[in-house]
Amino acid sequence: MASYTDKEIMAISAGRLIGQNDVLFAGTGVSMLAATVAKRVHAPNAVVFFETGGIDPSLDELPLAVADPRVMYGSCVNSGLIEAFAILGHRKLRTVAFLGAAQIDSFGNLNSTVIGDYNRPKVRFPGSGGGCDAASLAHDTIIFMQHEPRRFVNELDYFTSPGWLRGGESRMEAGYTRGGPMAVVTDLGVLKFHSKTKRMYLAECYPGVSPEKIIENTSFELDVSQAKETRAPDERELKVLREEVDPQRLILG
Amino acid sequence: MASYTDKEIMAISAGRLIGQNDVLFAGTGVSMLAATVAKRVHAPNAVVFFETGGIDPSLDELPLAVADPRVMYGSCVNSGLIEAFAILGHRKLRTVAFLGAAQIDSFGNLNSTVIGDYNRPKVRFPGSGGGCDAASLAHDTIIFMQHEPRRFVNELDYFTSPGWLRGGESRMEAGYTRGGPMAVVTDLGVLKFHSKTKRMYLAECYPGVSPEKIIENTSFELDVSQAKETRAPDERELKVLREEVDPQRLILG
Amino acid sequence: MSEERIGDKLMTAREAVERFIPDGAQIALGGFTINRNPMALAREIVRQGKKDLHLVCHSHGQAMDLLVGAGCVKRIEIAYAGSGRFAPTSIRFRKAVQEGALEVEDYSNFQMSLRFLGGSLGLPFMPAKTGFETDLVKKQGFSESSRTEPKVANKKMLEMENPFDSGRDKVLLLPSLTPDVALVHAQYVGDDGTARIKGLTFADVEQARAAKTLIVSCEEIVPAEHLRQDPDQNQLPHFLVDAVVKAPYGAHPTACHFFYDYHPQHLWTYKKNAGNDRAFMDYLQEWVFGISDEHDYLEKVGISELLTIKASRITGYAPGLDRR
Amino acid sequence: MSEERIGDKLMTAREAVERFIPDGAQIALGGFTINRNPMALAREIVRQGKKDLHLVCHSHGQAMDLLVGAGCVKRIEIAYAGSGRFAPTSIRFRKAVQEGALEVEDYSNFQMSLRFLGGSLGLPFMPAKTGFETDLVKKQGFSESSRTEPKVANKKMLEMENPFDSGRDKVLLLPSLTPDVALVHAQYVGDDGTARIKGLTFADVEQARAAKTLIVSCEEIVPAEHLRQDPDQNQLPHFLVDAVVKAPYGAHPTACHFFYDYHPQHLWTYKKNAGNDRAFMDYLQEWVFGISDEHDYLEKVGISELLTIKASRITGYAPGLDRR
Repeated sequence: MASYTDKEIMAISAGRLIGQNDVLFAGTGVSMLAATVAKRVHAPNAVVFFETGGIDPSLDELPLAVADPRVMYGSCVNSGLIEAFAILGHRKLRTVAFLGAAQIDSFGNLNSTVIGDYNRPKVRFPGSGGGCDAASLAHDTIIFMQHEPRRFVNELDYFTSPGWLRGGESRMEAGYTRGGPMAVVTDLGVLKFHSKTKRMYLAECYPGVSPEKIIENTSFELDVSQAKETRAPDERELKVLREEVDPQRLILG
Repeated sequence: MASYTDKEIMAISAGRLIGQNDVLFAGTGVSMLAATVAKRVHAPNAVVFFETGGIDPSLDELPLAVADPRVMYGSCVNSGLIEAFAILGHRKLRTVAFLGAAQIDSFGNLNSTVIGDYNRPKVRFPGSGGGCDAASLAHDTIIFMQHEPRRFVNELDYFTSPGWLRGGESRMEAGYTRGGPMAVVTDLGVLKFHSKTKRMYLAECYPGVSPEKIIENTSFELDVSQAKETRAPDERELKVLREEVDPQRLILG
Repeated sequence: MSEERIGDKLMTAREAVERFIPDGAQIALGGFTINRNPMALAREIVRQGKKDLHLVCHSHGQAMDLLVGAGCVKRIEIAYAGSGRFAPTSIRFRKAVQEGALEVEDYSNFQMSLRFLGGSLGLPFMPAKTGFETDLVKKQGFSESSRTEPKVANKKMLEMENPFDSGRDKVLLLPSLTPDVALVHAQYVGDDGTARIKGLTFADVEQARAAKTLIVSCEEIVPAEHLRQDPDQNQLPHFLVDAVVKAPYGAHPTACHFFYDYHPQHLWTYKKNAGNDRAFMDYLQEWVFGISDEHDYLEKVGISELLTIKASRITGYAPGLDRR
Repeated sequence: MSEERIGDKLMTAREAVERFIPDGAQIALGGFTINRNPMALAREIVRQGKKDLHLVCHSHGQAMDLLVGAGCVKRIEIAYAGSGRFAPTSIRFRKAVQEGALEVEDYSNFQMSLRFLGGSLGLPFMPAKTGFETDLVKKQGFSESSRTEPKVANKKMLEMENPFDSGRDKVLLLPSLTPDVALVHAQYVGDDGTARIKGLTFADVEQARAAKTLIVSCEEIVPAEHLRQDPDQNQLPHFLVDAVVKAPYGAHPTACHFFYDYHPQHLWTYKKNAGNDRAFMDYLQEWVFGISDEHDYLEKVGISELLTIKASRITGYAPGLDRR
């Protein structure tokens, strides 16, 4: 059984969640890897596009930011920001957005803005960028997180991007027309959301990771009763990731 | 003294009203002639643009509609409708819009929609098109009319495009941020608007036209006390109009 | 690059209209008065006798007038009905309105463009600063009962104070448009389905993105690689395009920049016949019903006439075309 | 064609900043994180020691962080402060916020883009459907007193029922932005002053059209006739452009599509120095204050380094560039 790093299994697990004709809204870092490997391994007809407007580029070389000129080469359309966000929320498209954040709560709401008081924060992060828009408008979102207690929190320091809000139907009542997180992919496993309560639960543990370990790294109560073991990344998935998607290991490190 | 037709003196009189760095929003027909001759004779730095988005085209051949491909050749920018209307209302531009209409009232409000009842009209006209937008957003408008009593009316059958509304400050109070008609150019003379009351008055009669003739052709009361005689079109203005602007007499007829 | 190929999206005008345009559909017509109207698709809609259509246009010409004249249209939201010098007011439209045979709601061009923009951005309405206190605001063309139908906005437009201004600044709010179908004629479509319009785009891009179904007729289908060498110039990504119809001269008798000019001779012919019902029926029989597809249509127009309107690849129009 | 020639609009970066950027100006920065930032103009603003600037950006990078780091900025409305891998969070921005030395108001990218679009269309606000009940709506960065200043919206944003919907559909209303100055770096400007941006335009076109004063720095000034052979590709008409600054490599160390890539070596150097105040002062002295103009700056970067980031005319970036 091939060996693999955290980032590799995260990118590959997320990639497996992608449908054939999905339109993948890629961010930077691991989410860029996940979108590209998903396309190359699982869903050749999936289209990768970036919030900056680069749609379905060739990705011969890996972009290191959504504004990397590499998102503009071989694309079918180079549009502006506004057109890209219009596509993200377009009612006839199954758009799947990849997001990262500093903190996540039990309903998949995210914080990418500050730790501490907003007006005089202990730590300042970059902010929403297109995160809040993706979380608001995409058909589905997949969230990447390092699985640590300080990141899986009971209460966010700042509520930047909407998951299922307060659970139940609260998202739709708040004014959103669709969307909500489909899964959280971490370095320990994959978590999903209960269809009714919309509370996070453990869906998969990576090989060698126990549900207890995941509970230890989660500040809020976590239902682990349905946890299965993730199928390890296979040769082909790893080969595509390492040789085609990120040969320079710019993101894989 | 050269002879000239109604359309020729209308185009030339309007052309004389144009400032050096004006941005001219041209419509079809006589207004197209006026914008082009103004540029060629009076204001070489003036820029002609069309509501369809063709900006500063070469106009080697005369467009017969604002969507004529001739508005797209040699232009500095070919944009969309929305960008063109944004330029029309742009606060840093002295845009002058040329408009035509079926009816005009004493405050320069226009009707280009129907004669009779809107829901079952005796006569249906094309409608606002960009007329209402130009009358709402341009820095100034110049209106072309055939001078007849059924066109210069006390009350419009339908109020399509805003002039000075009910006179005085009523235009600004209604929500408009600038603009209002500067002049009405007809086949008999040129009319302007009183700076305070904003009511139309006779500014110029064409050579050989008496103020009485103009009063006869105007259904509402008209102050003719300040009327002067228009300087007849000179050789150069006519030469440019006939040989350069509309050699095929497509609009001059 | 996705392996996306145009595949089953490529179809005839007949199939596209059959599959995607039911009676009563709300349709946005691309183009503007005498330029880049989706005429081949409009002719096919007439041939199939579609009924009760709800057209939404800014400034429209030939395609709109043909559909109204052939009795396909029940209701229209429009800013300007005309074809420049060839029809100061669209002839069949004017007749239908004066005979009370057509529900009409008037807006301005900027208002209609903003309504399409709002629909393309997923926004329920758009603010506007044009038309305060005019009859565009005060008078209603649609009946109260039409206002209850799904694709008809429950209010024509509203006026509102600007909440970000302490003074008396006002705005109008316009309901966004999300048409069932948008018909766009483009110069090029890649063999992955991506479309490139050359010359003025009018509001075609907003209409196309606002629509549920997008049908693109085009002059040429070219290798996607060619269009991807300059993606800045492509406006409609393949995953938004539902059907592609190859239709050279598909905008005739309106113009298509860099391909052909508008056709004065045909536009005058149309004007001559559209004036009375009998003559117009003959026109429809001769140029629409009596013709099975676009090839017959072009045979009928004739190569010599088509050559007179052949556009220069440099100017984009037919230099020296006799337009009297 | 107007006889309009660029004439007195063509000037040095020094003159453009002196004439058009007073202390306290509200400035929209073109570009996005590590792409097409108006760096030459930003360096000149720092050199002239401008103060109390009010920046409005969606996702910004080098130019924003340089201006904040040099103490030019009092207040910023922003969606994302970072430079991709080279600065997950912009370093001087982060320091200034954590030290309470900068007023910050957070929005999302789509919200800021819509605010620029509203300003470019002459609309007082724009609706949005992103961020309901988040802290972007509920928490305020600007003080009540700042909210009374002319260029600061009196409210951050508002929530409102959608009047065109019978149900409980809601929208947020965002105040439009009409910046005093927009700084845009474009590949080409014609000798009539018209600008053409190649590659992604981000929100530069909306920012440029929303602004009162538009300063365009560019890689090349080309004959207007060349740009007018394909006007579809030109975004900014000459009468909207107030000043043109010829600035080859004017976006360095960020990328400029088809001209040069982002410069990893310089971005890592910036990251190394920006971490502490002393080192950052040295960086400013070495790369901004100690340099009189852009030619000295490029001499200092050095031709061999510039060659490593030379972009291919085909791909638009530097193939095989070592970006670790």
